[in-house]
Amino acid sequence: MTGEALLSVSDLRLQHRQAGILLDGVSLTVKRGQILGVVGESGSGKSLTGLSVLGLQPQGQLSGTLRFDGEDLTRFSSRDWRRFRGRRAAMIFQDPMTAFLPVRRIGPQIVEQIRVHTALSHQAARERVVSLLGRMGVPSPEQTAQRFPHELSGGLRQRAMIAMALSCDPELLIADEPTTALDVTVQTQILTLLKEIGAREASVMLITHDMGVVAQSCTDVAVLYAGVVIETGPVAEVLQAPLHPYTKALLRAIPPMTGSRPERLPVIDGVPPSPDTRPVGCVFAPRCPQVTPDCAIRPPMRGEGAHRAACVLVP
Amino acid sequence: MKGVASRLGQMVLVLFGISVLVFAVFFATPGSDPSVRIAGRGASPEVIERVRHAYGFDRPLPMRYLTMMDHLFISRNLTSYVNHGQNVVSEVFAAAPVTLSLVLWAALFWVAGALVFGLIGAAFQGEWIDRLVSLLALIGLSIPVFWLGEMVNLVSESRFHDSWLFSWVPPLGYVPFMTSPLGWAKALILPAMTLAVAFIGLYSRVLRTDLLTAMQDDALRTARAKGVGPWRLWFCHALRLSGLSALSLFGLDFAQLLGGGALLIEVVFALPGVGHLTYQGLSTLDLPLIMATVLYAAFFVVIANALIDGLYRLLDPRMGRGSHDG
Amino acid sequence: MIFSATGRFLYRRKSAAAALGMLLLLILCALAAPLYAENVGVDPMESSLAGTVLRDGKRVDIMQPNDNPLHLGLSPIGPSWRWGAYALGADSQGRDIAARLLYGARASLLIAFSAACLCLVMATFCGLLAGYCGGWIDIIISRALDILWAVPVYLFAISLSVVTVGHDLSFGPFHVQPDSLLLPIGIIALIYVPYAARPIRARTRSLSSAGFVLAARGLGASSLRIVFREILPLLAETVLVLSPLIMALCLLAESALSFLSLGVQAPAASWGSLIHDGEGLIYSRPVVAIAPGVAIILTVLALNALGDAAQAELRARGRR
Amino acid sequence: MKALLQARNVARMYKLGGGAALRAVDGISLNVARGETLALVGESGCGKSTLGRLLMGFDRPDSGEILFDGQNLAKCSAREQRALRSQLQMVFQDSASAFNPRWTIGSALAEPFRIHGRPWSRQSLETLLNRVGLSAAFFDRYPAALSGGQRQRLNIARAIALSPRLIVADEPVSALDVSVQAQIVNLLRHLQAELDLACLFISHDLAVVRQISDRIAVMYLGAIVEEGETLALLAAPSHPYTLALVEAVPQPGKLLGTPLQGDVPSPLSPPTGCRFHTRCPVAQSRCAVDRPELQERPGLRRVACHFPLV
Repeated sequence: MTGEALLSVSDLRLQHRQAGILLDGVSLTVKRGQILGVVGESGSGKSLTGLSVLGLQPQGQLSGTLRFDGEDLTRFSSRDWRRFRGRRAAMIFQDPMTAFLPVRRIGPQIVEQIRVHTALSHQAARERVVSLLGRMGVPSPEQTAQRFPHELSGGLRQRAMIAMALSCDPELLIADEPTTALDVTVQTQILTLLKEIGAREASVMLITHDMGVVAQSCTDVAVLYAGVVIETGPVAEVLQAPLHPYTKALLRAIPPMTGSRPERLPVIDGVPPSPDTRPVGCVFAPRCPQVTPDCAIRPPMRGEGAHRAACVLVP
Repeated sequence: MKGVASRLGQMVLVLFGISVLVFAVFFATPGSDPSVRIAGRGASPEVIERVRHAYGFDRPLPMRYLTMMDHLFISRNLTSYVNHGQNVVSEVFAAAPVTLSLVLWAALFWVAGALVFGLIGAAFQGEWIDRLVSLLALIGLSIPVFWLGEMVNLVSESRFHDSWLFSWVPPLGYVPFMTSPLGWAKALILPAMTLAVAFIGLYSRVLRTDLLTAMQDDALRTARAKGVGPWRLWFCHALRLSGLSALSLFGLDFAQLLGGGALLIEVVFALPGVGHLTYQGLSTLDLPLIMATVLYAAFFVVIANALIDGLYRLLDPRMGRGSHDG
Repeated sequence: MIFSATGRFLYRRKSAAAALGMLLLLILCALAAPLYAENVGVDPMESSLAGTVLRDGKRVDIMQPNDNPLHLGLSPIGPSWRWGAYALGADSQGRDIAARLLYGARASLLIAFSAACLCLVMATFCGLLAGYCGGWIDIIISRALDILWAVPVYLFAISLSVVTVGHDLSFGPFHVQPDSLLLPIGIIALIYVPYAARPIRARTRSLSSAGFVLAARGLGASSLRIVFREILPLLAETVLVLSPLIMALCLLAESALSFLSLGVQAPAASWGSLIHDGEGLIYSRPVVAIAPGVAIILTVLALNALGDAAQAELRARGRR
Repeated sequence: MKALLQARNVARMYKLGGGAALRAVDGISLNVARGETLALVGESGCGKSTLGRLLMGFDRPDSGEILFDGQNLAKCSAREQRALRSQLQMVFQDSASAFNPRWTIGSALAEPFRIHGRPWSRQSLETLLNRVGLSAAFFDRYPAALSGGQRQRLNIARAIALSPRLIVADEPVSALDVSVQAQIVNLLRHLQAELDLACLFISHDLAVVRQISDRIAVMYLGAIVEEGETLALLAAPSHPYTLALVEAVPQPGKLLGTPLQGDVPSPLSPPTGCRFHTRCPVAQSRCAVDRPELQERPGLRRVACHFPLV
C-alpha cells in the first residue's frame, strides 16, 4: 500500500473577501504510510491548508484541485463532506483544552463521533472508546473517559483528542500544531505517539512551525511561505541540503544546541508579505539575499526526484 | 458540603440585607416620617403624636425592626395598618398562586419564543429574516408592558371582542385552577403573552449573540471536523455551550417576576396576585403589607439565584473548582 | 478626533444615524412645546371642562355627549386630521392631548436623561472601585449591589417613590419640594445602578489585568495615574455604549412610575402619566393612551438601536 | 562579583477555595550579578513566572527576602518601590496587550519619563526607536500598526528608556516566529553588552536560552533543581530532569529521544520527597521520602539530586 498517493493537493488557492489572498498555490502530496510535515511561519497558510482538506476553510473563493484517494473533494456536497470528515480524514488541533466541548465528558464526545459514522451500539462504542484510549497510552482509560476535559492534564487531553480522531479508522490524520500548547517533555511523548500512528494506522499530515519537530518525526516535508509551497521532499534531504534560500535561512535561524555559540544568529531581514500586497513574482524575492532578475516571474517547482523547490536557482 | 453551607450563609446574609434595606426605606428615610404619612395630610401635631405612639414609631429603630421580623417570620401574625385584624402573611400566601400561574405561563411563551427567534436569527445571520427578527425583538424590548396590556385589553375586550379571534377571551380577572382549568388557562393566556413580549425580545437577542459566539468556538470546529450534521451542531453543541448565560439570566428574571415584578401586568389585567397586593398596599400606604410582599419577593429572588447557581454548576463542570478566578 | 470618529461611526452604521435623527427630532419637539401651545392657544395644565373649540369651522364643546350608547355621561372630543387646537383630542379634564404630549416629552426625556447620567456616574464609581481594588472592597460592593439587585426593580422604585414622592422632604439643610423631579430622577438612577455597575466592574477587572496596566505598574506609575490615564479612557467607551441602553430603561421605568401616579405629579405631565389618564378612556377615546405609548416606543426604540450600533462598533474596534 | 539582585529563600503560596493551597514558589535562592544574564527555565506551572513577578515587586513573597542593590524589595513602601522601578524593568511575552491601544507609540515611550519626572524630547525618543531597530516614522502611529516582532522591539525600547540596570524578560520570544525570534535575541544581546544590563530571562525554550544566557537555573514544581554555567550545564546536565529537558528539545539532525513518562504533577498536591521522583528514570526508594537539598558541586554548579548524573 505504501507509496500510493492518498491526498494530492495541487495549486490550491484561497481568496478571502476582506483578508485578501490567503493561499496562493499550495501543492503537496501525502502518500500512504507517510508523515508529511507542513512547516511554515505564522500566516503562511499551513493551518488553512489543513482545514481546506476537510472543507472547513473560511468562506472565500477556493480554486485548485484536492484529490483524496481518487475522489475530487472540490465537488463534494455538504452531505459528502459530513461522511468524509472524521470518517476518512480526521483532524486534531493545537489546544486540546478548547477543542473539546468543555461541558461534556471525554467519553461521550468520542462516542458521538463513532455513532455519527458507524452503526455501532452505544455500549459497543463505549467499549471501543476505552480500548482506543488505552491504545493511545492513557492510564486507566475507563476512568479517564468519565472525566471532563478540564480535569485532565494537557498531555492526556491531546491523547484523548488523538483517540477521538482515530476512532473511525481514518486514512489521514491532520495534526494542526498538536504539541505547541504542551510542555517539551510531553511534546516528545505526543510526537512518539504520532510517529507510531504514521507507521501503523494512518498517514499523517503534521502542521507545525518547528523545523526541529519536522526533523524528528516526519518522513517528508513541505515548506510553506506566504501561502505558497516553496520546497518539498524527504526530510533528510531537505534538512541536509535545502534548495530554497528561505528554507536555508529558516534552518540557520534556529539557535544551535551543540557546538560553539554564534555571536549573532543569522536572520532574515524584512517581514513576510501581507495577504493584500503580494509580489507578482517569487513570493520570497523581496527578502531573498540571492535575488536575480528572473525572480520577477513566479518560478515553478523544479528539481530532480522527490526533492523539489520553487526557485530559479535550482538547476 | 462546605460550599453549600457558605452558600446558605450568603443567602441568609442577602436576605438580612434586603430586610434591613426595605425596613430602612419605609421607616428611616431621612426627612420622611411614617406617622405623618399615616395620619394624612394636614393632620394636627396631636394626631400625629397619637399615631406615632399607637404604631410604636416612638420606639428605637432596631427594636421596631426586630418586632416586625418577629411578626413576619416567627409568629406570622403581622396585621395590616389599614384593615386591622387582617393577617398580612396569609394574604400574601393567598395571592402567590395567581402570580405563580401567570409567570409560569409567561415563561412558557418566552422560552419558546426566544428559542425560535434566537435560532432563526443565528442560523440566517445577516439575511433579511435575521434583520426582521432583530427588528421585531428590538420593538418588543421597547414597548412599555402596561401600555401593551392596555392595548391588548382594548383589542380583545372591546374593539375586536366579537370577532372570531377574540370571542373566547373572558372578562378581566382570575379563575383558580381548581375551579375550572380551562377558565384558568383562558384568563391567563393573554396576560402571560403580553408579559412575555419584552422577554422574548431580550432573550432572543442574547441567545442569538451567544449562539454566534459559540459557533466560532474551537470546540465547534472540532465538532465539524468530526462530521457532525447541522442539527446536532446547533442543538447539541452550540446551544449546549451558549445556553448557560441565558439560563442564569432566566433564573433571575423568573424570580423577579414571581416576586412582584409582574405588578404592572397584574394591575392592568386585574389579576389578584402578589404584585396587585403590593399595589393595594401602596395606594393605602399599608406598610406591613408592602414590607411582607417585598420581602417575599426578595426571598424568591435569593432562592432562585441559589438554584440557578447550583444548576449552573451541574451543567458547567468547570465551575466549582475552587474560587480560582479566571 | 472625537468628532471625526463619531462622524465615521454614524456614516458606517445607518441605523445609528436614523436613531440619532429620531432622538434629535423628539428633543426638538419637546423644546417647541410652548411654541405649539401658544400657537394654537391652549393651556396644557388647566382643565377646561366647559371650554369650546373651533372644529371644521364650527365651535363645538370639548366635552361632548357620548356617541356610544353603552357609555353614560360626557366624553372628551376626539382627534381630527386638521392642524389646530385639540388635533389629538382632549383628555377627561378637557386638556389638549397634543400639547400635553409635548410637555410630557420634556419631563420624560429630562428625567430619563438625568437619571441615566446619575446612574452611570454612580455605577462607574462603584464598578471602578470594586473592579480595580478587588479584595474585600470588591466583595462589599458586589454584595451590596447583589442585595439591591435581589429586589425586583420596579417594586424597589415603587417603594421608594411611595415613601418620598408627594411629601415634603428635608435632608438636613436641603429641602425637596413634593413635586420635584429630583425624586423620580434619584430613584430611577438608584435602581439601575446594579444593572450598569456589573458590566463596568467586569470591564475594569479585565482592563486592570491587561498587559499594559501591568506594564505601567512596572514603569512605576501610581494607582491614581493608572486609573485616570490607562483605565478610565478605555472604560469611558464601555460607559458611553451603555448609556443609551440605560437611558431606555430609565425612560421605561419613569413611564411605569408615572403610570402608577408615583412619578411626575399632576397637573404636570409625562408620557407615563398620560397613559394613566388614558386608562379610564381606553374604550371610548383610545387615542389618549395610544399616543403617549407610541411616543415612548419610538424613543426607546431609537435609544436601543443607538446602543446596539454603538456596541457593535465597539466590538468591531476591539477586533481590529 | 557583587550580586545586583539577590533572592533568599523566597516562597509564595496561593490559597485556593476549599482549603487547597498552591505552592507556586517554594524556597528559592538565586543571584544575578551586574551585567549578567540568568535564565530561568522550566515547564508550565513550575513557578518561573510567579518568581519573575515576585522579583519585579508585582507581588510580595510570604517569606524570604528579595534584595535589589542591597534594598529589600519585599519590605520597602509602595513609594520607594515605584522609585526603584527606573532601575528594574520588565519585558512581557504578550506584546499585543502590553500597550494601551489608544496611545500612540510616541506617548507610550514618553510615559516612563513622565512618571519619573525625567526630561525627554521627541528627538530622544526617536533615537530610542532607532536603537531597537524601529523607524522613527512609527512615532505617531498606534501599536496595532506594528507586527509582533516590531511590538516586541517597542517593548524593549520602553524597558530600556530609563537606562535600568536589570531587565526581567518573561518569555519575550516564545510568541514569535523563528526568524523574528532570532532578531529579538540578537537585539537583546547587543543592548545588554552596550548598556551593561543584567537580565533575568524566563523561558521554556532551551535553544534560545543557550544563545542568550550566561547561567541557567532549572525549575521544577516551584524549586530550583539545577543551576550552573550555561554551556557546561547543557553539555553535561547533572540532574535527570535537566537531561530530559535537553533531550526533548527538537532540533534538526537529532533523533527523537525516549520521552519522560507522565505529566508534570499538579502543584496543588506535589509528590513527597524529591518532587521529580514520580517521573525520574533513575529514582530509588530514598527519593520518595527524602527531599534533596540544592548542593554546591564543582564547576560553580548547584544540584538538588541524591544521585546526580555527573
